[in-house]
Amino acid sequence: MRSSRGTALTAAALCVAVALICFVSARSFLAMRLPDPVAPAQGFERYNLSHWFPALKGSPGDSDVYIQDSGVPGGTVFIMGGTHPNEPSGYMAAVVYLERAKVTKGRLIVMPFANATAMGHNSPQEASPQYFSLDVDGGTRWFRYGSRATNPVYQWPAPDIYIHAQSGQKLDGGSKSNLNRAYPGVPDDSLTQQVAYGIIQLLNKEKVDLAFDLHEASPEYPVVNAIVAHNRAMELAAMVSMELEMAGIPMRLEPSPVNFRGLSHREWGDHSDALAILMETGNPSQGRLRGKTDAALAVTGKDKAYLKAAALGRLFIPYEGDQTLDLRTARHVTSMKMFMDMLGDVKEGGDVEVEGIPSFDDMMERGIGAFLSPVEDDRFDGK
Amino acid sequence: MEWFWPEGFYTLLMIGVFAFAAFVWDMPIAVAMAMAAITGAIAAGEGVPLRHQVEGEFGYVDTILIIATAMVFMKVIQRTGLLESIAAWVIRKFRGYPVLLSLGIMFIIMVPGMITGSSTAAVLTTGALVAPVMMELGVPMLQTAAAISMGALFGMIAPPISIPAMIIGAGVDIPYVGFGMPLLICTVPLAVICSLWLIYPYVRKPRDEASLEAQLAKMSRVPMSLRLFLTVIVLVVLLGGERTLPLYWPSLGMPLSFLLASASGLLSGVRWNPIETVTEAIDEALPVMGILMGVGMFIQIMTLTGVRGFVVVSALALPSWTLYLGIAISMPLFGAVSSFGSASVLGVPFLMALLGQNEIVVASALSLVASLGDLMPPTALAGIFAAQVVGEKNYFKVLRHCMLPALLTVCWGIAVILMAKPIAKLIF
Amino acid sequence: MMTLIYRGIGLFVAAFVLRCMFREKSFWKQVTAAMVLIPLILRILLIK
Amino acid sequence: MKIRFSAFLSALAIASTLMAGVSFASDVALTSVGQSPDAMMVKVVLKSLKIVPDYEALMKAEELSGQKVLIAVVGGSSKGLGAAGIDKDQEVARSKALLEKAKADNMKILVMHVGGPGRRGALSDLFISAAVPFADALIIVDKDNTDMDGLFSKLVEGKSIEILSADNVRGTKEPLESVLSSWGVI
Repeated sequence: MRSSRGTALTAAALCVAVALICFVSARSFLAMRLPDPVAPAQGFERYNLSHWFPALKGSPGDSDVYIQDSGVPGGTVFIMGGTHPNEPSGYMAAVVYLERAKVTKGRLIVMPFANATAMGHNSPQEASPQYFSLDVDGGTRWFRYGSRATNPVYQWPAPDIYIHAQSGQKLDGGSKSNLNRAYPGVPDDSLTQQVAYGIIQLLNKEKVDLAFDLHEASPEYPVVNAIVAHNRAMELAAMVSMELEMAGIPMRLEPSPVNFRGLSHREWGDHSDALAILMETGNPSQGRLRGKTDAALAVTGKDKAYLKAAALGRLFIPYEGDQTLDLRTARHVTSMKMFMDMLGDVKEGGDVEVEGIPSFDDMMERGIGAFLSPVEDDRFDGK
Repeated sequence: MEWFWPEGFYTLLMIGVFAFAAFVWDMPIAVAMAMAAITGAIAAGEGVPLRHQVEGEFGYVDTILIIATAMVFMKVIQRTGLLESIAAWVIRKFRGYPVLLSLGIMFIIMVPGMITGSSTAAVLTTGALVAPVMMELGVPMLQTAAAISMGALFGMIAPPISIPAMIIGAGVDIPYVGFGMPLLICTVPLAVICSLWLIYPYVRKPRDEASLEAQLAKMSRVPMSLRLFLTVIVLVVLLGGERTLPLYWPSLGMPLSFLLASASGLLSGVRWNPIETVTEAIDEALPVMGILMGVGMFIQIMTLTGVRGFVVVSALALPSWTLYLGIAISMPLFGAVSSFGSASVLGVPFLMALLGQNEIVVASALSLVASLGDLMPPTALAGIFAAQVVGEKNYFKVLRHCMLPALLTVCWGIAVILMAKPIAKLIF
Repeated sequence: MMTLIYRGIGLFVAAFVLRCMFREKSFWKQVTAAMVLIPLILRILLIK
Repeated sequence: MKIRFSAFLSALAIASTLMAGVSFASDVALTSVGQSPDAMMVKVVLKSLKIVPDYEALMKAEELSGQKVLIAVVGGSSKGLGAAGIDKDQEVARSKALLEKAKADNMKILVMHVGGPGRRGALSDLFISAAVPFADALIIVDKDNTDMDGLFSKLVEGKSIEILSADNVRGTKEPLESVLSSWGVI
């Protein structure tokens, strides 16, 4: 082997090989930037984030926002998924509301894929699947499984150190492309900071009363199956946490730390009138202990490495062999419904009534796919 | 057995193919890693997952730009004659104070690592700068390389910038704040001991002054001038400005700073050929750049096939009394793939296993242990470059001299973890 | 702006990697250079 | 006479309303010992009993001003301590000072642990050991599992205190109501 000689000819041949590999992999990478089609329920109107922050117009971060106004005076609730597109139950819960909700009092704003460019790529060395699919009535729905970070091609290079503009807090440079470290945002900085800024504008201009940022966390992370509440939202969150406990879907309540800046539950509450809530469910497909990584893991959460880790007492969720996307999404959906039901009790005139949302048991029994509509999806013709 | 199969088998297969390709077929390490990754994927029924292979490489795309541009910078200061002149000047100045000289050399080696968070940067910049000085002072070649490797590791972990500590912190949502003192406690004692161990015994001995002086005169044939120093001054201003005045200084990043500093070498007054210099620099950097690409593929396929989870959970499954043994062994070993990879893949779960201690102190100590990965073949970023800098072809000879300091580093890392609570009480 | 500069740096490095690849006498070392070229090209083109 | 009697009656009505109003606002002081959000849940339960307590997670001894009952909800949360910017020793010191002042003022002290077995462990146990010895009454959620090791029973040994249990936080309404009415604040 050592004797293999290299010549200009072999170099030229390698150039062709490099070109071929680049071409094939580029097709796969670029295809992921096509958005996931959704079927909003009747009454939703589509906007873009640039509606509230025009500088984003035409940029790849100009995420879709849907508003349904019941016409009956009441409060305004904001549901945001897709801060971290490698945490699928967050955006799937937002999509369930988008496709099922019938608002009968107040207004509902849904932003299913908050960090739009993060949806369109995967983080290196995570071996994440690019897509996962769900069975729906009369077909299959495909969703992308993205990355925790904004696509680096839109804010390259990352700085060595990320300094949070408002506090001077230092984080590793990669955190600059983490939307949930970027609030309250900076209008003339990188894309992530601009998106964060746009979201704060939305919360303020739409006078949002209650705002959700939906996440997932690794099962070995201490804040999982949890509600993190801003101090102003604490009483409402305590009421909901007790209700959830009664319903047998416990979500631990955690206060939003004051000294850790840039996170939604902190900065939304500090920079708008919204009661800010962040929720986490347990997602084995993003955890560090996970075994074989594929689309099935994202959907079922079945993993033998986690089973062993659970036996070792390393996990912060009860894990008996799986943690389905149905369960994780149902947790978010049900918790949000309880929040909305009780919002009027703590905020006068803040009532928001939403019908058509499936119950926890329904979602567990029939799967969340049963509550999504079939759509035209030209990304997967024939599949 | 149920736990072992099939991921344990894939693990052995990937390591086996790598070792076979690297040592029997004598392939470049980069190619051996790529082959191991492809074999692992095929065995696990994934075919040749081109998307994953290429995606894995992107984990280090910024790192290879830093390495390439840092190497260009090094070649420029070599070509202009600056390196040798400085070396001669330092020897003349501090010849009479061996302890100070030893500590000073160690500190100089550490500085670039401290400000860039990269051991490679330390080896390639000031490491290369002091290597001829040390050898001229009588430090044997291998000890010189060992001292540079160790200094580079300690520099990488020492504050203000420690990327492994940042990576571990980010994994459990601890902001990179308050790490300064713990990282100093982790690194300073070791740096002092290593300099007194590897450098001092040799610089203390008297030498043939005439021969030394002749050598020094030869080394300093290019007269020291401000123009000659321009490259280093530009680099220090660019990197230093970004670190000390982060709010006002534009964030240029290391690759751009290295290139601008190199370009300023054109104004040094000494004639050198830019095209040939850069080609030579890239040619020397290519093996390491390639290794990082291979490592990227390897980690991605490990993750894809479940090998990563198998390795991590197996390490966590160690009985509690062997947890520390697990840290001491698995983190440096895994660091053979990459010390940053070790910090991320193993550092975070180990920190979680140790929650309840002071997290910042524990994360600092874990990052210290992870840094040893940069000595571990096949990648051995710090070690291989240090060997290259002193002109030693066989890295394993250097590694032998790093063994004891590395062992000491592991012991100190574990000791800091065990004493995390009292240390935290003392400093916070 | 910074992205443009860094694409330039990527191109600069890639060009020299290519030069080294053609001057390299060992085939497997040429392969190493090819492995480095792939991500550089995809990043310069802002594909990945 | 008739007029005077009705005047007396209305005065009485006004006075009692006023007094009721006063007791409404400040008969019960509520604090957290350990800064877990559990105290907030107890506040919600009290609300369902139509009691609005003086709630302050970081209540200091000097802030006690004539309330009749102090409810201390124990449970450690490192996030909560972090959010409050204090460490566990400062929290123990604050809690002890507060509880001692309440004792000295002849207030009744109700200690509650509502987090179940999940709110045990080294950090929480520290606060439990600090607060429970001051208790005139003790309510624990899921007592069988929470007090598995008998920590609570040991801390109240020798005192004539019955440990009241509830299935969950919401379920503490009943024992809470009976304790508070036996102390005359409902």
